This record gives sequence, structure tokens and C-alpha cells, in this order.
Amino acid sequence: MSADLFQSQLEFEAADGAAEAGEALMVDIDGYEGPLHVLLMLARQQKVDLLKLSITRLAEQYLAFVQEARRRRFSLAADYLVMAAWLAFLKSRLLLPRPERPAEKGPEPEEMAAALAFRLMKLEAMRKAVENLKVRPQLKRDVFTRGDPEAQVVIPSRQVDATLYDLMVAYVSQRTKEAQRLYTPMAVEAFPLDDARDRLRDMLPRLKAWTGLRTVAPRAHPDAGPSQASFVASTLSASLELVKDGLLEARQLDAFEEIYLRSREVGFPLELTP
Amino acid sequence: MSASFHDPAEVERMVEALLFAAAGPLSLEDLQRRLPEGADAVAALQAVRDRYAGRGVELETVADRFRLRTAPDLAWLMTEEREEPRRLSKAALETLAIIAYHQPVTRADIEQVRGVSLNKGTLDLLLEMGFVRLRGRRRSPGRPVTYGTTDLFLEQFSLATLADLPGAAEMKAAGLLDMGVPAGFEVPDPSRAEDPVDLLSLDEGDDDAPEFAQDFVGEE
Amino acid sequence: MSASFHDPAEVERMVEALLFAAAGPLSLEDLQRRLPEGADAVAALQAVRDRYAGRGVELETVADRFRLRTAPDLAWLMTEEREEPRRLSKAALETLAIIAYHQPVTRADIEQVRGVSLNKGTLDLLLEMGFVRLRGRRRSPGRPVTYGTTDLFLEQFSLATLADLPGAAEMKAAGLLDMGVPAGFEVPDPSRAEDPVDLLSLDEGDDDAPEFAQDFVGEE
Repeated sequence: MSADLFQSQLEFEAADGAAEAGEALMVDIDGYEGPLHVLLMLARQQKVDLLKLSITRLAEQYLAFVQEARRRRFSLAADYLVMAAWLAFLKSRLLLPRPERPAEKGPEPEEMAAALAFRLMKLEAMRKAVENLKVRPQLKRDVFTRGDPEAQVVIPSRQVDATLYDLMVAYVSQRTKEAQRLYTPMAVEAFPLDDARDRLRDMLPRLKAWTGLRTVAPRAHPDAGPSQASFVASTLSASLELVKDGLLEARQLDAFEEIYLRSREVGFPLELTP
Repeated sequence: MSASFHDPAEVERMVEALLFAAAGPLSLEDLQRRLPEGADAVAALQAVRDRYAGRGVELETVADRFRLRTAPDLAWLMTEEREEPRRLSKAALETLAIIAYHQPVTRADIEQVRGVSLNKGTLDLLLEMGFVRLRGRRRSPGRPVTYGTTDLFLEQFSLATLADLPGAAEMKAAGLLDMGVPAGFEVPDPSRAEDPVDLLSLDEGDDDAPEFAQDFVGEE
Repeated sequence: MSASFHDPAEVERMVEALLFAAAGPLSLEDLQRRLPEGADAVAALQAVRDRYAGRGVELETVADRFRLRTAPDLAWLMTEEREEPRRLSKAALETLAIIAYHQPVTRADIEQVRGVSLNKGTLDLLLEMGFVRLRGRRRSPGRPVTYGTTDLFLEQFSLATLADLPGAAEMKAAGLLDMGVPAGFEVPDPSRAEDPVDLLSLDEGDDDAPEFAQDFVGEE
């Protein structure tokens, strides 16, 4: 099963052209609503008191909805499938002949159906509440307080203007700052001096002519390894050691000018350590 | 200042001026504090209310406080003053309504009513806009934080008190605002289904899975 | 909107609302432009002027433009208490938050969490506002004074007890704690914080805490 089964949001285009007929699949949900919203929409199509709702019919409608949605290759959140499973289960229990002995466990299917209808009523009530709130006269949309900011006299309130939310925000912003302070920077990778020295010794035969330090130093890799500055610095340090050993000559024409290196013509014999 | 401070007509003028000048709604105490000693703010408020009734500007009670505002039926005239309100998504509005009608509510309560888990940004946005506040903790296991609405919410929606929420009394009478589900009335809550492995197993036709799941889940 | 746009009483209401909600004085042209076609703005203005004459709010003409303003003789009512509402500075709010969650805390504790030295005025202000109190002394070198919050603090933030302060879970739920939360991040539960050792009265051997507090406040 694809991972997108579990995506929390799903978007359906409104099935605009769907027929008015009761069985027609009317998909009109946005990404933030769940199976309960779909059930409520389907229940409305039965046009009865939610408590007198036919749960078996509702279950059929919902299963058809889920099937149709999947047929159209809409990815479907897991929530929808769990509800489908539960509804199918409930429907089967409602339709099965009642066993002689009382059910060994679990509530009666009628009770479960009533509970579902009640939940739908609760959600429906909140849907109505939203509609009621939306038509209330809203400040700065329908009703307006005095508009002249110049002439406004500020009447002080004895209350301090800070909410618990402000307090939380203030707290969190500091604690996260604190966390940032404890952050340890990544260790900088340097070009080891020993490597620089060895490399420079190897290069000596090729440094017959004056060569700029920057040319002598290795090129830094843009993504990994020591920085260019580290290569140059270590190579400079190594070159000074070799100058001291009499193997190399260095010159600089002026402060901040390029430093030139070349191997020394006459010098002390090389003393290579075994 | 020559007029007596206790002349009701004079006190009415003062209340009128204070309400007009105030930066926000004023409480009875706010008014009383500013009026001369012994002035009857309640009577003055009533007089102002009567005087402005049906006018282009009216006295309104919001969040147990008082303010002057333009008449709602003239909204169409106020095009230049209108501010495009920050649009709340359907989910945010529904969440706000649940908090308003059921308060104090926990996050789990909200999710239970909506049947979906609450999107991360939703509550955050409502808190940030100042419509919702943290109210306290419920004395139940886990001591979850409860949410409620603010005075700003009442001011925004022109509500005098929470009792004035439209339809609240009827919903309460019908038991629709109760959080508790009667015993044995448990409906599985898909939004709480947190273990994806279980869901997967339905699909794979695992032996443990109820067979009916095959009907519609296994077809892909 | 059922009333005729040309009913003079209706036009008067409109002019009243427009003047009230306008951000500045309106000219006759401004009014005419915003009123329905054919409405008599001049007559309406005159009606508004007459209606408000002698009231707490009056119609004023400035440079051929019109606005509502409070009656000049009531100016004393307005000007006497012109002051900004009390707002906590960012530093004060942050300090208060640290004290609330980490109490009992010393000054050094606060500075350590905030990463900046604590301004003397900040703590004084919180003490003066009554949100913060001296709790005692810590039994550690220097015996530093510890701070905690007061009942007024609980009242301001509508908290029944300190245990009701939102914890890390709620901060996450509100989207405040998002990314980069270090592994060991914990929000202390101040209701569990105990400092049995260092209650003031134990420390000083007398019950007169306020006197001690005075000593302390004056010390720095």
C-alpha cells in the first residue's frame, strides 16, 4: 500500500456535476475534514432526523463513497478506511439475526448506531454554530467603532496587558535561545602541518623557479576537507621550516604581496630520517 | 462644569463622551471610576442606550462592557472603513465554535467532536489571533490543558456574554454540548488510530484482520 | 435597508454612522459621494448638528469639514487620565516567565537562563506590580535570595494553581516548541518545586517578612 494512504490531508474537487438523486456521490469536502464530516454530509441526503437515520443505508453510502474515491485514485487517509471498516462491521451486526443468547461482549449494535447518530448531531450542531457565528455582526466588517485615531483618548485599563500565551511565548523563546547557546560548532578540519611538510619536500625538485605560495598550496575541495585558507597557512608554515633547514628560499616584495618560494641551489645535504 | 455632577442629564452627557472617546469597550467600573463620586452610571448607561436606539450609532454590550458602534444594517455603507478580516479556514472556524460552545475544552475534546485530529497550526492561529486562551487544567488523568474564548472573541462577534452565543441554550438542552459519551456508546475514533501497522495489516489480508475489510480496502 | 434611501431620517442615520466611523473629518463632497444617489447630505448634516447640540458628543466644523467630537466642556473628563495602558516590557515578561517556571530562582539563575544580565529595574517592577515575591534564601554559598510568583500572578493569568501553568506538551501543541528542541529539554513543574530549607521566616527566625523584604530591596 502506498505511503500516501496515511497523509493527513486529502483534497477532493467538488463533484459539481453530480446529480441531485439521493444515491449520487456528492463529494464536497476540503482537506481539513474527516470521515465524520463525510458521514454528516451523506446523512443529510437522507433528509430525516439524525436520530432516525438508517445506519445501514448510511454505511452503504459511505462504503460507496470510499470505493469511488479510491477508484478515482484519490489518495485516501487512513481515517477514512478505519471508519469504513467500522461501519461495515456495524452494518453486518445490524443485519445479522439476533443470536439466541445475549451477545457475549460489546454493546448492542443499536446502541452503537445511536451513538454514531448522536455524534453526527453534535457535529451538526457545531456546523450550525459556525453559520450562526458567521452572520453575527463582526467588528470592522459589519460594525465599526470610532474611526478617528487622532482624536482618540486612550482610557487606561488597570489591567496588565499580558496573557498566558504571551508568557508561554516569552518562556519558549528564551529556552530555545539558551539551547542555541549550547550548540557546539563543528570542528574545523585543518591541513596537518606534517602533511604540508612532506608534500613540500616532495615538490622541491619542481620548485626550481620562483613560484607563488598560492600556486604551491593544494586546492581546497569545495564541499569537504580543509579550507583553502588552511592549505595556504599550513604550506606557509612548512615552507618556513624548510627555509630554516636551508632547503628552500622565500621572498616577498612587500607587505601583503604574494610570497614566492624556490628550492635552494646549494645547501646542506638532505638528512632524511629513516 | 457649572452643572451639578449629580444631574442625571449631565451624567448621561459624561457617559456619552467617555464611551465616544474610549479606545475600547468600558466596563461599568471603568465608567464609575471616571465619573464624579456618587454619579449613577447604570442609569446614565440606560439613558444613552435608549437615546441611541435605532440611530446610526448604537450602544452595545460586549464581553460585559459597553461601546458605541455603527448600526449593523448600515454595514453596506462603510466600504472605506471595512478591513478584510483575516480569513479563517473552515477547520479553524469549526474549532473556534467548538471551543466557544463547549468551553472549557481540551484538545482531545475538540478532536472527538470533529472526528479528526487537530491540525497543528489551527489552535496556534486562534491563540495568536487572541480569540482563544488557555483556561487551566482539567482534573483528570494527565491533567490536560483546557481552552476557552477571550473577551476579544466576544468583541469581534458582538456578543455581550457567552450566554448570548446563538443557539447555545437549545444545544445544551438537547445534550449536544455534553462531552461525555454515554457508557457503551463508544464509536471508534479514527483520528486516534495511531498505529499505522494495524491499518496496514487490514490491507494485506492479515489473518487477524476482520474479513470485511477485504471488501473495500484490498482492491487496489 | 428596507427604508427608503431618501427618507431624511434614514439619511441622517447614515451621515451619523459615516462621521462616527471616519478616520478624519469628512467634507460635504465626501459625504455626498458615499451616500446613495439623491440623498440630501446638507439637510442630514443639519439634523445631526441639531440632534447632538448640547450633548456629550457634538458635531464640529473644521475648515469646511465635519466631525463628531466630545463636548469641549467635558474635556476635564478626558484629559485627566490620559495614560497608556500598562504593558509589560519584553524583558519583564521574559523574566516573569523564567521566575514562574523555575521558581524558586535566584537572580543568577534568571541571568543564566536568559543569557543576559538582569536589569535592576526589571525585577523591581515585577515586585512592585505584585507579580513576584521573595521566597527565601537558598542554602548555598552566599545564601542568595530566591524569587517566586504571587497569587496576583495566578489571578492575572487566570490560573487556579501553579500546577496549571502550561507545560512542554501544551507548548508543543500550540506550535511554540517546534524545531531544534534539544533532547533534554524540560519545562519544570513549579508546583513540585520545593525549597523547604529556606523559607524566610525560618531563615530570619521572625515572622516579619515584609521588613526583611525591605532590607533586601534597599540593599542593592
